[in-house]
Amino acid sequence: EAPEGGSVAAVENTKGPVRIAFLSFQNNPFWTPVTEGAKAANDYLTKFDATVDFVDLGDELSAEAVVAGIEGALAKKYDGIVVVPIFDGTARIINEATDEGVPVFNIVAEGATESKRLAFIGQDAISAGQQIGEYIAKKMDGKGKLGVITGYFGATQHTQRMNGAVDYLKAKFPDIQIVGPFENKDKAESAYSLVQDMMTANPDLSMVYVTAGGPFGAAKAVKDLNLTGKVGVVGFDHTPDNMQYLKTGEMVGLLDQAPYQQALDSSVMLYNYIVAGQEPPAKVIPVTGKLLTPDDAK
Amino acid sequence: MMRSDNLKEAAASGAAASASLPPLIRARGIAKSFSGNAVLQSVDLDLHAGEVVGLLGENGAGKSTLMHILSGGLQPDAGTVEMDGAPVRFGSVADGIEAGVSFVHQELSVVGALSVAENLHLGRMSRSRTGLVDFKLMEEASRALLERVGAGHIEPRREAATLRAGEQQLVEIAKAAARKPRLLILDEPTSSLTPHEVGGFFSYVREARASGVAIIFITHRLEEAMALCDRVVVLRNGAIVSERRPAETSRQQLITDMTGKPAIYEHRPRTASDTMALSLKGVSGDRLLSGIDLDVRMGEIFGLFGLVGAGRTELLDLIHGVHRPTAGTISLFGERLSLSDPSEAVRAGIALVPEGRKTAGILPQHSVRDNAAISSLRRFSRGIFSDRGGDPRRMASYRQSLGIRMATDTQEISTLSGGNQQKVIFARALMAEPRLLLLDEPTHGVDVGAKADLYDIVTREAEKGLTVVIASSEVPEILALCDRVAVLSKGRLAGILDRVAMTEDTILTMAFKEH
Amino acid sequence: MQTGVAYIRSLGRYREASVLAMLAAVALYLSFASDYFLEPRNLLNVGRQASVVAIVALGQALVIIARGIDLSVGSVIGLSAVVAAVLMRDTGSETIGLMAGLLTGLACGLVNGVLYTRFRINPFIATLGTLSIARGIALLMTGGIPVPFGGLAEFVGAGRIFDVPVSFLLMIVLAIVVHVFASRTVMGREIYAIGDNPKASRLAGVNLRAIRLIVFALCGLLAGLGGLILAGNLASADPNLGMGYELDVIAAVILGGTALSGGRGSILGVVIGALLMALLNNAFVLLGISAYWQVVTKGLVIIFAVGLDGLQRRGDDD
Amino acid sequence: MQTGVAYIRSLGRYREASVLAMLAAVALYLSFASDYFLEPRNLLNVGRQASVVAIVALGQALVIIARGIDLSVGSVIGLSAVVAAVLMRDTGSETIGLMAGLLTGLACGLVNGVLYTRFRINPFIATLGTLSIARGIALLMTGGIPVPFGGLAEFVGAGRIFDVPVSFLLMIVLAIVVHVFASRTVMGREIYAIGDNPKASRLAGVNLRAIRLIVFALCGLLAGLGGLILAGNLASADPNLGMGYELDVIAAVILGGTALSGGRGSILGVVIGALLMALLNNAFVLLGISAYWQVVTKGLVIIFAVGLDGLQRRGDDD
Ligand SMILES: Nc1ncnc2c1ncn2[C@@H]1O[C@H](COP(=O)(O)OP(=O)(O)OP(=O)(O)O)[C@@H](O)[C@H]1O
Ligand SMILES: Nc1ncnc2c1ncn2[C@@H]1O[C@H](COP(=O)(O)OP(=O)(O)OP(=O)(O)O)[C@@H](O)[C@H]1O
Ligand SMILES: [Mg+2]
Ligand SMILES: [Mg+2]
Repeated sequence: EAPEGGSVAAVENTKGPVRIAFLSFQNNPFWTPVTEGAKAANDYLTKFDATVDFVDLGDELSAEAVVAGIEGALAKKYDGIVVVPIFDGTARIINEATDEGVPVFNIVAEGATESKRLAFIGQDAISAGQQIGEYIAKKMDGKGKLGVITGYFGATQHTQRMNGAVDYLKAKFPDIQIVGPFENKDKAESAYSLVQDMMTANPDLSMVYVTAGGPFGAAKAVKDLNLTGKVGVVGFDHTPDNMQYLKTGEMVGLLDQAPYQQALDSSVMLYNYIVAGQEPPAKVIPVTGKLLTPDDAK
Repeated sequence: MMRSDNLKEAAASGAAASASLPPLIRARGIAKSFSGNAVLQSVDLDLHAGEVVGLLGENGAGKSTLMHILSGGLQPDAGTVEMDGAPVRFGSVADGIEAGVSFVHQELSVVGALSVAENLHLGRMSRSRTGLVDFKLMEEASRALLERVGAGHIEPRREAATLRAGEQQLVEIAKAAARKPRLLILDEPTSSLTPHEVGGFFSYVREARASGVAIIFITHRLEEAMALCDRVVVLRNGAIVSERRPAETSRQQLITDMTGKPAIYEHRPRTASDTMALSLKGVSGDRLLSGIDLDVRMGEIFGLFGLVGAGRTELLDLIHGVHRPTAGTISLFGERLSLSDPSEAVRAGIALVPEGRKTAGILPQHSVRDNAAISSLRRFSRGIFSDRGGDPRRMASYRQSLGIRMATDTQEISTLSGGNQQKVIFARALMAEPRLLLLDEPTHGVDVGAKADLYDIVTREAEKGLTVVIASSEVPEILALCDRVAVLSKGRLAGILDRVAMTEDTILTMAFKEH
Repeated sequence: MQTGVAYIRSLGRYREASVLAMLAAVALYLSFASDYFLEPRNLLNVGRQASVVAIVALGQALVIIARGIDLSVGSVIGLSAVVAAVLMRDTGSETIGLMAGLLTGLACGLVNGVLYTRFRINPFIATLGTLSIARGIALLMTGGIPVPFGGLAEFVGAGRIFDVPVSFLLMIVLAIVVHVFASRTVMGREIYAIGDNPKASRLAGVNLRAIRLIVFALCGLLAGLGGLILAGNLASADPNLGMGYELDVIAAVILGGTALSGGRGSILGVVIGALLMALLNNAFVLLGISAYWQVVTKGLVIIFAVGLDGLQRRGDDD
Repeated sequence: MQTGVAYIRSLGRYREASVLAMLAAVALYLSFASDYFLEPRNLLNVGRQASVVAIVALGQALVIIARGIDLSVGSVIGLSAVVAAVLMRDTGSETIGLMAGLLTGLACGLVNGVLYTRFRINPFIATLGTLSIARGIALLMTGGIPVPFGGLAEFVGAGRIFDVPVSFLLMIVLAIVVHVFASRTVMGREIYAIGDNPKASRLAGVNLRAIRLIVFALCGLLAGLGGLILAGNLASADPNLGMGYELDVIAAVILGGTALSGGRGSILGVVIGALLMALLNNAFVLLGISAYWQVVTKGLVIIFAVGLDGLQRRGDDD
C-alpha cells in the first residue's frame, strides 16, 4: 500500500535495480519537507530494489543550476529524474533528457514553457495567488488597503502569485486599493522595513500580502507597531517562523504547498513508470494548497 | 640644407647664432602659482638648437614647474612661449610631444608591468603586417636606443619592474631620445645613475647636441652641470637670477646664485665616545650579504659605501628589521636585537630614511604634517590618542631647521618639490628622536645648499650623541660627513677606513676590489 | 555673502559633500512630495533602517581605508546571529549567547586578517572564501531553519527609547566612536597611512600586519553586532540573514567618499551613504513609485550622488 | 630531474599556476571518486557550464587589468537577452534580435565607460548604478515575465558540434582572440600600461580615455554575448537572468591571477578560474555533496587555490 504521507503505491519491480535522481535546492525551511519526502521515498522504494538519490543543487536558485544538475544526472546515467525546475528555461534540458530515454518528473514549480516532462505535480502559482486573493477579500470585507511585497521583481513564481491575487482583486473588488508592489528580495528584514514605511504612508492599511520569502518579517513589524489584530499578514508556507505569528495573530493566512507529499508521490510515480510503464494519472497533477488560519494554529 | 647648416653653426657657437636665428624656444614672462602661492614670478628663457642649458636652483625653486609648462603638462598663469619665432600653446603633454618636446621626469615613471622594449615604444608601438605588435622590430630598435644612452646591457625583453632605479632612469632617457625630440628636457636624470652610467649618458647628450637638439639639464650636482653645459641658468624664488658660462664661473659662485649665500660644510672632527652603539657579528642576509662584522660607536657618523647592488640597502634593512638576518647577531647598545618588523626597530630607537622616496618614502595622499608625524605618533600619544594638536608645532620647528619650502604644512606632500619631499622624510626620522639613524641615499635630489644644511643637522645631532649610519653612492658625501666608512663589495665587507685613510682613491679602490 | 559662497565651495573639497547634497536634495523633495516624510516617526524609521548597514559599513570603511576589502560581512552577519541564537537556546543564558555572537564576528574577522597577513591571500579572495564558509557553517548549524531569538537583542534591534530606535542610537554612538578612533587615535592614523602607502608606512615603523589584522577583526566584530541587531529586530536568527549585504555595505562606504584604492575616506561619509540608501527605499514606499521604476531610480540616484563630485573634480587625477 | 624540478619551480612564478594546480588536484580527485567524471560527456558538460562565466570574465579581466571594475555584467546579461528576445519576437527577425542584443551589451558598456571617463565617476559606483538601471529596464520591457527565445541563439547556447557544446567552442575561440588582443596588439599592451601606471602612460601619449572607454565597451559586449548564450541555452530570456553573476565573474578573474589593482593578469588564467568554479559545481552534483557542505567546500577551495600562491610568495610585497 501507499507509504505514510503519500498517496501512491509502488508496483512490483520486474526490471532489476532502478536509480532515480532527486534534484532539489536547499536554502530555507521550505526545502526541509521536500528533502524529507525524498528520503521517505528512498526508504519506501528500497524494498523494491530502487534508490532515490537526493542531489543538492546548492543554495542559489537559478535555471543554470537546474540545467547543470540534470546534465550531471544524465552523465551519471540515472534511470529517471525528479526535479524542481522552477524557472522558464529548464524546458530544453528536460526535453533533452526525455529524448534520451530518461523520464523527468517536475515538482513544486515549473516554467511557463511546455516541456516533455512525464508529469508535473505542484501548485499552479496563479491559482494559488487567486486562492489567497479570495481569502484576502473575505478578511478585508471587500474594501480597504492591501500592501503587496514580492520576493524578486521578475521571478516568475513570485510574479504569478502576486498577479494571481492582485488581478483577481482588481476585477472583483475594486474597493480594495493596492499599495505597492515592493521588492524584498526574499528578506525578512526588508519586509519589516517595508511594512513600517507602508504604515507611515498608509495608516489605514489593513492587510499585507507577501508572495515569497520573509513574511514573518512583515508580521514582526505589525507586532512591533502594536497593530496586531488591526493589520494582518498573508503569505506562503508552513515554516516554523511563519507559524509562530499565525499563533500570535499577526499572520492571518498561510498557504501550504504540501511539499512532502509532492516529493514522495512524484518519486513513486516515476518509479512506477520506469518499471511498469505506468503513466501518472495526469500530465498536471494539481496540489491545492492548504490555507492555514489562526484557528488552525490553536 | 641651408637650415641644417645653420643649426650646426648654432651648435658651434650658441650666442652668435642667437642673434641671427630665432631661438627654438622663447619663453617670456612665465608666471605660475598654486592656490595663491607664487612659484614662478616672471621667467624669461631662450633656448637654441644645439645647446645644453643647465638649470640650477634650490629645491622648490620652480624648475620642474617651469619644465612642465614648456612641455604642456601645466598651463602658465601668464606669459608666452614661442617656438621657432611663432607663438605656441600646448594644451596637453601630447601636444608638446607632437611639437618635438620630450620630457624625462624627475619622478620615475616606467610602466613596471611592461617589458623594457614596450616601455620604450609606449604610445607609438610598431605593428607588423598582421596588425599585431612587432615585438622583434621593437626589440631590435630598443637595443639600438639603449646602446645610444649607454645602457646596452639592459635586455629589452626584461620586465621593467625588475630593473634597478638607475636602469629605469636610463630606459626613460632612451624613451625620450626615441621620440627624436627638438627640445629634450632632463629633470635630474643622473640622480640614481652610477658614475659609469653617467659617462654613457653624457656622451649621449653630447651626440644629441651635435645633431641640433636643444637640451635642458636639471641637476643638483654642480660638477655635472659645469662639465656638460654650454650655459647655466639659475632659478631662485621663481625668477632667473643668473646666466653663466661654466668656463667663466665657479662652483662657489653658482651656489651663491642659488642660495643667496655661500653654502659651506666643513667636516668637524669629533671624538667618538667609548660606548658601543651598534655592533654586527657575522650578519648574513637572504639575498647577498654574508658575514658582516661592524662596530659603530655612539655619536659616530658611519658611512657605508659600495657600488650599485653591493648590499648597502640590504644591510640597513636587516638592522631596521625589514628582513631577518639568516645568520649572525645585531646588538644595539649592548642589547641583542631580534627584530621581526620595523615597528619594533622604531620602538627600539632606530629610524630609517629609506631609499626611493616615491615608493618607500612618502604617503602621497597625506599632508606634509601627517607625513612627518607618522613615525612618532606613538611617542607623542596620550594613551591611545594621538597628539594631533602638537603636530603643527613640531612640524614648524623642523620646517625651519630643515628649510622645507612649502605653502602650508597641510598641503599634500605630493605637491611638494622632490627635494622638499625628501626633507620631510628626514623630518619624519628626526621627529622619532632615534638613538640610531639609518640613512639610505638621504640627499637624493636635495640641492647643494640644503645638503649642507642636512649635513650640519646630522653632525649636530651626532654631537649630541645620535649614532648615524649612512649609505651613499656619492664619495664626496662620505668624505664630508663620515668619521669612518665601511666599503661593501658584492655583499661582503671589503674593509673599513677611518678618517685619516679616507680618500676618494682608497674608497673606490676598495669598492672595486672584488670586481 | 562672499564668505558664504567661499564656505560652500570649500565644502566641495570634501568628497562626502556631493552625497550629502544628494541626501539633502532627496529629503527636500520628499518633504514637499509626501505629508508623512517629515513626521519624526518616519525620520526615525529611516534612521533605524539605515542603522545595520551603517554599523557594518563603519568596519568596512576601516578595511577599505587600509586598502583591503571584506566581502564576507553578509555571511558573518548570518553566522553571528545563528551562533548567538543557538547558544542562547541551548544554554538558556542571554549573556553567553550575545557574547558568543560578538566573538563569532570577531573570530571571522581574525580569520580574514590571518589569511591576508599570514597566508598573503588577496583579501578579495580570502573574504570571498570566508563568505562561503561562514554561510555554510550557519546553514549546517541550523539545518537551514531559523532559530528564535529574543530578549536583549530584540530590544536592541526593535526597541525604542523615548520613541528613538535603540539601533539608531547605537549607530550614532558607534559612528562617533569609530570617527574618533579613525581620526584621533594613533592606530586610526596608522590605518590611513598603510592604506596610502603600505611599504612607506612599514618602514616608518607602522606595524602593518598587526594593523591589518585588527582592522579586519574590527570589521568582523561590527558585522557580528550587525547580525545580532538584525536578528534581534526580527526575533529570529535565519542562517540566510545578511545575504548580499556586502554590496550594500561597500556601496555605502564608497558613496560616502572613501576611495577603493585606500588611504582616504571619512567615517561621517559612510553614515551619509547608508542614510541615502535607506532614504531611497523610504521614498519608494512613501511616494508609491511603481515597481520597476524603483530599480531604475535607485541606479540613477547612486550615479548622480557621485557624479556631482566627479564633474567638479574634472581633470583631477592621472 | 634537476631541470624538471626547476621547470616546475619556474612555473610557480606565474600566478595562475596555483589555480591550475588546484584545478588539476580537484580533477584528479574526481577521477578516482566518481566513475562518471572522466566520461567525455561529463567533461564537455563542465566546459559548457564554465563557458558563460568565462566569456564574460574575458571582458571583465580587461577591465580589471585596466584598473577598473564592472559590477553591471550580471544585469547586462539579463538586459541583452531580454532586448534580443523581445525584438526577435516583435520583428520576427532573428538577425535583428541578436544584433540588438549584442548592441545592447555594447551600449551598456559604453555608458559605463562614459560615466567613468567623462563624468569621472568611480567605476565601482558607476557600474553599481547601471547594474540597477539595466535590470530595471529589463523588468520594464518584459513586465517581469520571461520571453521565449530560440533559433540560432539556442544553437549557440545549447547546441553541439560533434558532441562538443557550441558555447564551449565559442569560449575557446574568444579566449584565444582576447589573449592575442591583450598580449600582441598595441591596444592590448596599452591596457596593461594604463592599469599599471595611468599617469606615466598618459605622459607617454597613450589615450587613457579612449582605451578605458573601449575596455568597458568590450566588457559590455561580451556580457551581452554571454546573455544571448545563457538565454539561448535556456530558450528563455528572463529579466533576472545573470543576477549575481558579477561576483562569479570577478572571482574567476581574480582566481586566475589578475590583480585587482590593475596592470597584471592573464587571459589564460581567467579561463582556468572559470573552469575551476564549474568543476566544483560538477563535483557537488557527481558526488552528491549536501548543499550546506557545498557552500563550505567552495569557500575552502577558493582560499586554497590562491593560498598556495600566497605562501610561496611570502615576504614578497610591501
Ligand atoms: N600641484 C601643486 N600644488 C601646489 N603646489 C605645488 C604644486 N606643484 C608644485 N608646487 C610647489 O611649487 C614649488 C616649485 O616646485 P618644483 O617642483 O617646480 O620645484 P623644483 O625646482 O623642481 O625643486 P626640486 O629640485 O626639489 O625638484 C614648490 O614649492 C612646490 O611645493
Ligand atoms: N626585492 C629583491 N629581491 C631579490 N633580490 C634583490 C631585491 N632587492 C635587491 N636585491 C638584490 O640584493 C642585492 C643587494 O641590493 P641592495 O639594494 O642592498 O644594494 P645597494 O648596495 O643598496 O645598491 P643600490 O641601492 O645602489 O641598488 C643586489 O644584488 C640586488 O640585486
Ligand atoms: Mg623638481
Ligand atoms: Mg641601496
